[in-house]
Amino acid sequence: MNAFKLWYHKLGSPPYFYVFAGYIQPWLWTIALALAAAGLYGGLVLAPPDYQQGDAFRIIFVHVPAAWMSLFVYGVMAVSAFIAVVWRPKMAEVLAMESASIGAAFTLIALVTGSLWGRPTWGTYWTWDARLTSELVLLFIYLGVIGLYHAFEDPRQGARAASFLAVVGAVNLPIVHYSVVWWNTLHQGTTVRYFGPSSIAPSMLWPLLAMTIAAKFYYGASLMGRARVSLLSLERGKDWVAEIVRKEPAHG
Amino acid sequence: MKFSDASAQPMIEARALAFERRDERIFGPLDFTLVAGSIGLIEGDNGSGKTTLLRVLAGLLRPTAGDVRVLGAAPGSEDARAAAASMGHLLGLKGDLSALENLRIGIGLYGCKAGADPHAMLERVGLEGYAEEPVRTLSAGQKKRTALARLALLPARLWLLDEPYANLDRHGIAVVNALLAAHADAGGAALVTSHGAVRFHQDVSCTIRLPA
Amino acid sequence: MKFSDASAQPMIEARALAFERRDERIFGPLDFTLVAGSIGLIEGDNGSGKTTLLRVLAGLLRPTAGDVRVLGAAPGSEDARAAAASMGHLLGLKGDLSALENLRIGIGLYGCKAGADPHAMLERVGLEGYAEEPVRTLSAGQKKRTALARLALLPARLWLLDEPYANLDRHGIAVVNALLAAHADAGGAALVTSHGAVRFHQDVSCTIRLPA
Amino acid sequence: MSAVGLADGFRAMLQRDLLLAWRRRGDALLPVLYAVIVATLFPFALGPEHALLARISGGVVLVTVLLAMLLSLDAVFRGDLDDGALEQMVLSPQPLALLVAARLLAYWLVTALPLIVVAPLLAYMLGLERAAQPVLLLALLLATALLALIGTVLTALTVGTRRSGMLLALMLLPLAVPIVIFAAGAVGAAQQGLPWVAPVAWLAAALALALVLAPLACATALRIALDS
Amino acid sequence: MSAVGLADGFRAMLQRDLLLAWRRRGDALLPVLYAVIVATLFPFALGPEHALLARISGGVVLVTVLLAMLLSLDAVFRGDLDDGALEQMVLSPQPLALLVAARLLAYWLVTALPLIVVAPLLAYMLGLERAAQPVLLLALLLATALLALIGTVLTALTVGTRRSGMLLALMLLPLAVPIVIFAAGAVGAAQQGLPWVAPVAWLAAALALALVLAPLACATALRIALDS
Amino acid sequence: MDKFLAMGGYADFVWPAYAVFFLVLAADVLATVLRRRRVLRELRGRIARRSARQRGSVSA
Ligand code: HEM
Ligand SMILES: Nc1ncnc2c1ncn2[C@@H]1O[C@H](COP(=O)(O)OP(=O)(O)OP(=O)(O)O)[C@@H](O)[C@H]1O
Ligand SMILES: Nc1ncnc2c1ncn2[C@@H]1O[C@H](COP(=O)(O)OP(=O)(O)OP(=O)(O)O)[C@@H](O)[C@H]1O
Ligand SMILES: [Mg+2]
Ligand SMILES: [Mg+2]
Repeated sequence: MNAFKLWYHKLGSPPYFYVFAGYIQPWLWTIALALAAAGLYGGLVLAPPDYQQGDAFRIIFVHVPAAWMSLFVYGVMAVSAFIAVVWRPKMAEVLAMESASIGAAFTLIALVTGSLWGRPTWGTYWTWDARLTSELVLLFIYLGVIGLYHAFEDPRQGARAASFLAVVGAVNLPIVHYSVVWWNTLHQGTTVRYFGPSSIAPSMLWPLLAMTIAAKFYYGASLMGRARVSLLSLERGKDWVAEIVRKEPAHG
Repeated sequence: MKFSDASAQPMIEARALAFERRDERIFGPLDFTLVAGSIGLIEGDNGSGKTTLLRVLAGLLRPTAGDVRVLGAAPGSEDARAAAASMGHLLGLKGDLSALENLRIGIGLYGCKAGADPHAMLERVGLEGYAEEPVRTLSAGQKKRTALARLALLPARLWLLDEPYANLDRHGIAVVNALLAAHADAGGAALVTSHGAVRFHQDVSCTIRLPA
Repeated sequence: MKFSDASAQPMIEARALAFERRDERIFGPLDFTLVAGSIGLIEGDNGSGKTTLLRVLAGLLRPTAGDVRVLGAAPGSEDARAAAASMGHLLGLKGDLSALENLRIGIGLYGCKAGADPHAMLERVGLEGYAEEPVRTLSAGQKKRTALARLALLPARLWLLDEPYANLDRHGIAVVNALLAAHADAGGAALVTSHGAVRFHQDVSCTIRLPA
Repeated sequence: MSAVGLADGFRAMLQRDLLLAWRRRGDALLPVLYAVIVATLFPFALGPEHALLARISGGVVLVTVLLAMLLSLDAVFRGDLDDGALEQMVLSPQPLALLVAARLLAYWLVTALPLIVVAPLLAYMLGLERAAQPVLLLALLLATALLALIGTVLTALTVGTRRSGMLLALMLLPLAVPIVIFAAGAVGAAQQGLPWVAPVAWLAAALALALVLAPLACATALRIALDS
Repeated sequence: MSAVGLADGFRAMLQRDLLLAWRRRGDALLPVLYAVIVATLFPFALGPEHALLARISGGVVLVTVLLAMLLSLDAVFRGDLDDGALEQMVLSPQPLALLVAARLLAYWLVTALPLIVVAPLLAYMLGLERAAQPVLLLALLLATALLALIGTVLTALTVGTRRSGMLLALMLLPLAVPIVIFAAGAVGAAQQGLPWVAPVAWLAAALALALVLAPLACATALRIALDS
Repeated sequence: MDKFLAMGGYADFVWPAYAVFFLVLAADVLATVLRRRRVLRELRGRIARRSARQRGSVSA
């Protein structure tokens, strides 16, 4: 408990976090790139074509990690947004707001790769299916949070307002998901089912896992980079920032 | 009466109060105390932060440094809000409602000083005959007078007034001064901004100068 | 220079000018002449019709009786509009644009006085360093100064100013007076409203008193 | 000095808003007219095929009514912000949530109620079955109240910003989707003669929750938004 | 003193409006988002039945785009009226019709163009046939311009009144119906593989007329509206 | 190699999907780098202005 408190207070202090993030960032990058390289090789070269879908299934190695990340990042964002609303530490605001942009990027990827995958498998880029629709709604929530953040002139005020929205949106997310499921069963739609995850062979599974973990590490790396910049701009009156700016090479 | 014991209670106490926006200093650090029965003047040039200071005291903005108490409570807390009333550059009047209706709304939200009457107050600020006119059709000075009448009806003990003299003619200025004097005599306190162009008639107990 | 022949040309001539709304007399009948190189003062209490008179002269309202000419043309006609510029209670600035951008728009619509420069003018009214700020973040007095700077850039020979002193500090008032003096010296004319609370520094050639 | 009671503040706000709406009663009719326009334009845009129109009538009326409400949502606090009345509300000794609740009630009465009154007529014009009409009315009642409650919270969040309009729409969409799904689900079920109680019950439950939480959330959001 | 040319005033106004739109680019996106929302909500309200959605897709997109424009029509002169800029325009030596034309062009560029860009995507999501897409685009181009021209004249007329919103909607409806009929007629014909040139030609003719007359009418209407 | 690029006839879908994945993430990284540069430039300007002001007020 005490160790946790110490850690919390240390990481909650912007100058300390800045240094810490700068320290772990290269490690995160290295792991992410290595895993991605392995996953790509395994997914694009080693794995045999699917007996039903041919080579189209290879989209899975980008689609599924992105889709999972879109939800995972939202979770992280919602937790730190909640902390930001209740206790107002600056670090929680920063992490929530920077997560939103990354999450939106993953959601966009999931949507686009999904619809690119849908064309060969379902015969259409878009259909009003439950999962597709709720992913679209998720993108709107992310965009709402980002938009609200930037709409305020004072970034801390914007962060507080947007965090509030992120928390409210988190409540909404399961509601959207299930309502969309029920909605589809209410009317008899022309929904196409996904193929079951059980049919995944080990030769496909390990590249998928590699890509998924790579995406998580990418998220960490990108978040650290973003948080560092955000801290510099938020704390621009403070001496530690002046110190860092003085040390930084002229166009870093 | 102004220097009786009961009224020497501090209405506002500010210690090292400062405000910065995006870490540019707007005003401060300021130290001052405003006691009951007295009138304070905030003087400063255009853009020196008078409006911002009043908004901090009202609790609309959070000071970035220092400490301030309004009747012992934090600005913007329920106790402080019950004790203070303010008038800003924007008067908060509804143009589509009549002057009288606007006063009634103010009373509904803030309550009414014992024995005060909206009709009589409109007459006192020189708006006889305008009680039923929509505020939108009043002239700039008449709107200001309506806002003053609303202020004077409320039970608030502390007034925060941003340029109460602007847009008023000589009679209007006299009205403001009379209202202020009566308020102080009754044990209230007021903080008034001014850039010194209009002569302030009254003995002012404290002057807060904001450098440009 | 003010009394040279060329500048004695009449800028505004009003004969039995009156305005009523819903057949209530707001002002008038008024007779006055404002010649080039001079400054006229419209004095009156709150609600006496000063703003209304200026709007009639600008051509926004149509007089209900009498006759008025602005540089020989009817108010609001193309010739009159080319010669006059006005500043009212509402300043007509765009809050989302910077002070400089607002000046540029004014120049685009009205043209620019020969040799006038927006940057220099902003400095002259005391807004160095605020040229790039969005007008919405300026203080009340700074907004007013921006509007004054815009006015002084235009080639208009006749200025119609509604309470130019309101919200300004001492330095701001001096700026207005300096701008007025320069304008009159260059052969222009101005009509300024006031309720007499602020001392008007200058020799005023004609005073129009509106009874309350 | 007479202290002011809680009921006073609520009553004063409600009275004020109703009075204002009455003074500008033309504006209050705008959403209704808007809904009428949409419902009128649809047959022109789709061709007067009766079966098709009847099939989509419930959904069209629902979407139209909710969008007409959206139209005026942006203005819930706009006027009060522009003329300084919102500050007066925030600074008054009354609990802000209470004043907001009054504002909300007035908003619903002025905007949604006329829409609900006119909706059956529109549905009839588009050919909705008689049997589904009561369900439509019920669904509208719940859905408009829910939308008003959720919408004002979001409006409050954007009150201090420059780009309120877009943001509002952006933030509201995800929250409006479930409302539309349940409301349309109920109407659709009624149209086909299926049981429609379940989706209505869900809406009612959500409404009960929102009635308690929304004014509080709204007050919080207003304070966040004004603090600049 | 350097006199100011006609082109200067037009350019200054256009620049100003585009700059303002850019500063508040969030707001400019509002109609687009609004259209996206409507198009997203429709499947929820009607059910995801592909054939039905495709059948009504053209009409829905058309009505949605035009309504999204209506949404912002009320604001064309509102801001300038509130902060006194409209008075400055009226009092400037420039011909008012010219300034109004610049205002109008900016309005169309900012509001309608993004809508037209996004419309094909919406139509695709709702399942409109590939073949009808160009016709939809053409119809939208003409219809939005026409609506903008007619709408601003009416907006100008109502600018000084208290009940502008309602009046606007009331007056615009009879004028919008023919536009929708012709535009939807063209799209519908294209969807069924029939010739669609005639309705488009009618729209184009009306547009040519409106281009000349609308700025003049608008300037006159503004003068009338301000004189109170 | 050609066979690999053809993706069994699904090249039109597979490669754009991968391209989107990497381009969007690259854009995310690039945005951060650019923002970092801008922030540092601004900070340098601020610091220069502030020290100039301090020097000015000392000499005055
Ligand atoms: C625009 C279209 C699509 C979108 C927005 C989308 C979205 C998603 C989302 C959000 C998930 C994560 C769900 C969760 O973990 O609960 C997911 C997982 C998945 N998607 Fe997609 N998807 C799309 C199209 C497709 C297509 C066409 C296929 C294949 C035919 C597909 C196959 C999968 C698979 C296999 C998973 C992982 C298995 C699972 O978690 O259940 N998706 N997708
Ligand atoms: N919302 C805002 N955002 C950024 N800066 C602001 C904002 N409001 C005010 N300022 C700046 O803060 C400073 C102080 O403004 P304030 O309105 O408090 O001045 P003031 O003393 O009331 O002046 P005046 O006499 O002109 O009313 C000004 O330089 C102004 O530009
Ligand atoms: N739009 C309007 N409709 C009806 N009456 C109006 C309108 N505008 C002004 N009035 C009335 O006309 C009279 C003159 O108003 P005006 O604004 O001209 O006064 P003013 O001399 O400018 O006063 P102030 O010094 O307060 O600005 C006032 O009694 C006012 O109530
Ligand atoms: Mg001020
Ligand atoms: Mg006036």
